[in-house]
Amino acid sequence: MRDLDNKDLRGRSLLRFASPQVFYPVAGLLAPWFAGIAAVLTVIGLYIGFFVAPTDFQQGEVYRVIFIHVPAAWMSMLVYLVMAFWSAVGLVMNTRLSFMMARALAPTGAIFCFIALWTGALWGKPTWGTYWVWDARLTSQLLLLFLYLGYMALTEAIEDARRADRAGAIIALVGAINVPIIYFSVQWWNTLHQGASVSITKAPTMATTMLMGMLIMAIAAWAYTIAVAFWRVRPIILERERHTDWVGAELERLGSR
Amino acid sequence: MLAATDLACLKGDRLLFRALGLVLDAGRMLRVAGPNGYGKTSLLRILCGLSQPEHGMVRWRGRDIRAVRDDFHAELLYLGHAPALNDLLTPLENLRFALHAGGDAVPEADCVAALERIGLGDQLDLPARVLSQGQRRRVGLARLFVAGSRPLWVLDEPFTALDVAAVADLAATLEAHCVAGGIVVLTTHQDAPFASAPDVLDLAELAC
Amino acid sequence: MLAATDLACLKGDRLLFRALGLVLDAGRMLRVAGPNGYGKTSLLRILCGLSQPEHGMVRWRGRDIRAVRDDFHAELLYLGHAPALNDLLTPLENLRFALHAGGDAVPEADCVAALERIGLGDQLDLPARVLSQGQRRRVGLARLFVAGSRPLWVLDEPFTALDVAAVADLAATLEAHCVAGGIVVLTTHQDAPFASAPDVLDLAELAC
Amino acid sequence: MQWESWSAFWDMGGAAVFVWGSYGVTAACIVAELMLVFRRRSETARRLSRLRRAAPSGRPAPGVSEESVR
Amino acid sequence: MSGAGSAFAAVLRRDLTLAWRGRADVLVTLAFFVVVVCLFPFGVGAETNQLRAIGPGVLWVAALLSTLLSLHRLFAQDHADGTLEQLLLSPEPAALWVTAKIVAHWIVTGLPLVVVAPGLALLFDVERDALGVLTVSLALGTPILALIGAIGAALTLGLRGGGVLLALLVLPLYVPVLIFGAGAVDAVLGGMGASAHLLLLGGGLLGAVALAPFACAAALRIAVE
Amino acid sequence: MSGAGSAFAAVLRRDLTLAWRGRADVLVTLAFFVVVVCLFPFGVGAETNQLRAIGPGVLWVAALLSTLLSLHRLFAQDHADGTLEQLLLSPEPAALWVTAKIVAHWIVTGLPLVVVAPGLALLFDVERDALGVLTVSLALGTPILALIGAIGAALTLGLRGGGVLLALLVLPLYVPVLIFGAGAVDAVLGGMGASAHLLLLGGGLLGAVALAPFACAAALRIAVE
Ligand code: HEM
Ligand SMILES: Nc1ncnc2c1ncn2[C@@H]1O[C@H](COP(=O)(O)OP(=O)(O)OP(=O)(O)O)[C@@H](O)[C@H]1O
Ligand SMILES: Nc1ncnc2c1ncn2[C@@H]1O[C@H](COP(=O)(O)OP(=O)(O)OP(=O)(O)O)[C@@H](O)[C@H]1O
Ligand SMILES: [Mg+2]
Ligand SMILES: [Mg+2]
Repeated sequence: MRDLDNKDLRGRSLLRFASPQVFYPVAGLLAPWFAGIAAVLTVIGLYIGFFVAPTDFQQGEVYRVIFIHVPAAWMSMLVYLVMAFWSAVGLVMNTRLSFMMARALAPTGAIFCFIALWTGALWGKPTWGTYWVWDARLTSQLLLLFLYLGYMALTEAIEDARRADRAGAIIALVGAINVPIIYFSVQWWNTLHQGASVSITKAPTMATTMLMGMLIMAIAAWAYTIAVAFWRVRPIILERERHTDWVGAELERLGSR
Repeated sequence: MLAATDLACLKGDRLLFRALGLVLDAGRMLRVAGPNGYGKTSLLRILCGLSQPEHGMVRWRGRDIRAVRDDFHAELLYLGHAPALNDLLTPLENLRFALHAGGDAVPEADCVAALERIGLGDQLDLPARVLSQGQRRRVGLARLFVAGSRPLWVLDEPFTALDVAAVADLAATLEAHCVAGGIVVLTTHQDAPFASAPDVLDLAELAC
Repeated sequence: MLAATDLACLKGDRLLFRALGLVLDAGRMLRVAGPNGYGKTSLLRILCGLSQPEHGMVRWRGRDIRAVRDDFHAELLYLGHAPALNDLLTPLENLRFALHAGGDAVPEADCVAALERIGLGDQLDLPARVLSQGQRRRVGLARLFVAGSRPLWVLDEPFTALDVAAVADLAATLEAHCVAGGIVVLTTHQDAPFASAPDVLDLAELAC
Repeated sequence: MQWESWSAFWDMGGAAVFVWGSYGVTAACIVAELMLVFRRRSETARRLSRLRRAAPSGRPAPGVSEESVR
Repeated sequence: MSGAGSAFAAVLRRDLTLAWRGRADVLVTLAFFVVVVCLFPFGVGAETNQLRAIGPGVLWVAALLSTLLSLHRLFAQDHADGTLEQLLLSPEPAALWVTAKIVAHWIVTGLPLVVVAPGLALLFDVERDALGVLTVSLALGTPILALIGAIGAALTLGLRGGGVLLALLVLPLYVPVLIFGAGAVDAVLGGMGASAHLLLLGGGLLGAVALAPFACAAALRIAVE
Repeated sequence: MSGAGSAFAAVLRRDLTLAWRGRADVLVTLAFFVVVVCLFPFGVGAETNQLRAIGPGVLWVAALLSTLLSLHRLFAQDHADGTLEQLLLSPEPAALWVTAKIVAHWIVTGLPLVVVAPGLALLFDVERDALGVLTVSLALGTPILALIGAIGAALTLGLRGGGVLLALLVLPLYVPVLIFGAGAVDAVLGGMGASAHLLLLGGGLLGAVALAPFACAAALRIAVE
């Protein structure tokens, strides 16, 4: 069985990276760099957020939650789309690595989703006077969390990895079709009693520093997601390819360290 | 007509077999042998296309079965461990459904004849729930007596729970099918009373 | 010790047997024979007290089993068609549970030994769901190798799905149990390799 | 610089609970995630090496030829 | 061979026979619906105004829950006894007989709800004008629920805790249906006309009919592997 | 023989192991509870005052439904694989291990609900004072639900459509629990103190513990015959 590696993926094309064997070391190499970028940008972003950006004249200091709230919310939506993308690629092209990527991304997406909800709830208390309202945006974020949890619960519940991959891919795609539907339906449902809408406007200079901080934090979140996904996909690859020779060699290398 | 090349089957951490190849032409009967847990059922399911091998390929009339799935299935009859019996339906209804759903439109009279042939004449109107173990198996096997048009039979332990007379009858039927140009792949731990011993593929020899 | 008098079993409209009597003393083995659907399973379940006969009575050590249910069950080991296996638990956990729930406190080591004895040494840590058909049956049969204290074994087709080696081993175990003064009641359609043929109760002769 | 003193910084204009509650939980989530990721990595390596040692390289394929079954 | 459609007809006929044979089943999904609806006043108190306000919503939620509850049986039996395996070995397209199963399921569990819903709405003192829209919205919405739910049922087939895992998977997907369905009734009560909501539900139904059977068939192939 | 109690311990340990093994299960009943609660606002609209009024009732109804939903699995697996037969052939009193099964089931499905309920109540903006009573009422009420439900589960075992037939059987019995449970919270909110309600729930629990296991054991004997 050691000799069951797919020989047909040895070509020089880009598809080469779709081979777990090729991708494994690449991921190991790149992950620390992305982690480093994430760390540096977070420090810069937080510095801007706490020490450069001014106090908001309406909300006071609470608004500083924005520097994690918004990047987390963006990331949570983006990650789901990326997962769905990889799932589709996996189903259509039958590449094992894409399923693995999708599964490696899911927990991070769910965590960002939770962070967005949590920070939003804490932000809501001083600004709206309550932790939760059934506002359209909040609600669709909550449903997104359920989609993530459903995906993870399903893939965990199926023990055979290949089955789990494909089943997860189906639910990720069905969910992705539904995300926009959910978003608009929720908005429609709750336009009448839209909760307090908050404007964060002040002098333009301040808006720019704030925007800067937010964007830098958003990029940091991107880099963090990529790093963690790479780190997480590596053991998954080992697990799946454990019968091949190269994994044997890799395990010996890990063991001797 | 049925050929498998270089099959490998991995279950969890256990590699059941690898580099398994076989070629079966019209008129052959193959008995897959081996102790419990050596992968007979797993092999049969791979041959039917119900599960995917870790490596290798199954061909029917020279074409990959994944590519010609529907055509292949139109020529295949698989009976597994589970009898595919609904407990609320009668044997007759169960058989008729199995045939129609498989795309064979068989007249009612033929279904009744097949069931009577296999010894369920008295149980035609009972719900399958109350049948005895052996009677349940027989309902599934009744398909062998109507689906004459399908050349490839894949049977997982067809003799289980049958009484002595039924075992002999079934063995004769399988041999007749091969004589008529069909192919039979089966597993069994019992010594079935075949007139001429079938080919044997012993998984114990292949085990990794 | 086990005696049945004048048993009758009615299923729906069908009277399977009547006026069935039997007496089994220590050291006897009884094979209940008969074609499919003649009431072997039904008889066994009546003997265990799992279902009630239409007529007649079963006695254990001279007392009606309905009156001394708990004492009777403490001396009885019944293995039916269903293997009493939870798919999520490992064979070891399944066996330990079956023993403890039955009131036998058996040390872990004995359970492991029994499972290794019956050929599941490599499957101790797998969930039962992934076991092969024969391996599933073996988990249930492993109880025979620990519950030495129970004199009465009632086994419904214990040889089903077992490979040839396991069948021979099991047959030897059953005979050893009888030699040690136990009682075995079993059904089977296969020719089991017993050294001395057991008593036979043929339901075909009794059929109404 | 926005803050008169460190205590003012920690007080966040009275919204300390909310701001630090957000940042704290976020940090906790990230730390927990990283810990889980790395633990999973070492566990996988250990488990797989154990498996490989238990079942060293399989016998060479017995090479069932097509004829052996025909 | 009798051409495509033989499997569709065979499955549809069989599933309806089965429902009829296990007659209690039909009554019982319905009964669940009725009981859930009747339970609410006990939970939230029996004030008429409040009940009238929440009436259509409660009916819709109850319809959704009873659809959900009956779903795990859609493929479970066939999976356990090996019928599913046989169906997947049929030469006919899987999406076809999957559709037949869903249609049969809806006829047995969805249709009765649609029929009794107006009656129950009267218990909550919902206005007469809204009853028609309530019925139409349920008639359009419950098939969508069945179609989406079938995907979930196929995905969770044979998994322990499947019944409730199923709930987790499909409930987020059910929310839009619920919003438009209950929204349609509210819109009528608010004097706005429900045609937009109903059109959206109709569109959703078409989309679900077109896509769900394929997703479901793919999921079933995975489940038996 | 290790004396009475061996079966109790064995069953309890096994069922908890099983729950842990199928870990998703524990989370997933909980998830169902959460999802049902969150669904309500979509059905009835998101007006804060209205939600606050129906909040405790909705939580109780949701707890009841998720208990119900998880119940059909209480004996089903053991029945299908023959374990139940073996347990009934055990020389130890059946009521004993039946109790063990119910206790394990409540620990796995009921306890988590009790723990998260206060958090969910916040989504409905329920007042702080009422949270404690809500939790206590659920802690007393959900075991009653499990005990009564177990009888239903045993009675409907192996029947087609059992899951929903079960619902039909036990829901009427659940109504009093629901009334006192939700009533306790309302009483606090109305400033009346909830001790009377809670005492009644406690009495109900004692009664159920004393009687249900025997009924359940008898029903199981019938089911396997
Ligand atoms: C649990 C509560 C909350 C959740 C789930 C939540 C969710 C989200 C999401 C998903 C986004 C990104 C949407 C987009 O870019 O289109 C977002 C952005 C934002 N949220 Fe929240 N939010 C919550 C509470 C709050 C609160 C209380 C405030 C302020 C009072 C707030 C202020 C903002 C702002 C200013 C943005 C950026 C707007 C933009 O980029 O368009 N959020 N939130
Ligand atoms: N996840 C897993 N890890 C290790 N071994 C596994 C796993 N899943 C299945 N197996 C093993 O794979 C084998 C499957 O065998 P299969 O059912 O094909 O056997 P079989 O030859 O049909 O046996 P039987 O004669 O008992 O029916 C069993 O030995 C089983 O223990
Ligand atoms: N309601 C009913 N009406 C008529 N016959 C029935 C009814 N219920 C059961 N039977 C018959 O009773 C018999 C039950 O047989 P039982 O299961 O005891 O047979 P068995 O000897 O164990 O057979 P096998 O060898 O197949 O296991 C079957 O022939 C069945 O058809
Ligand atoms: Mg097998
Ligand atoms: Mg029998």
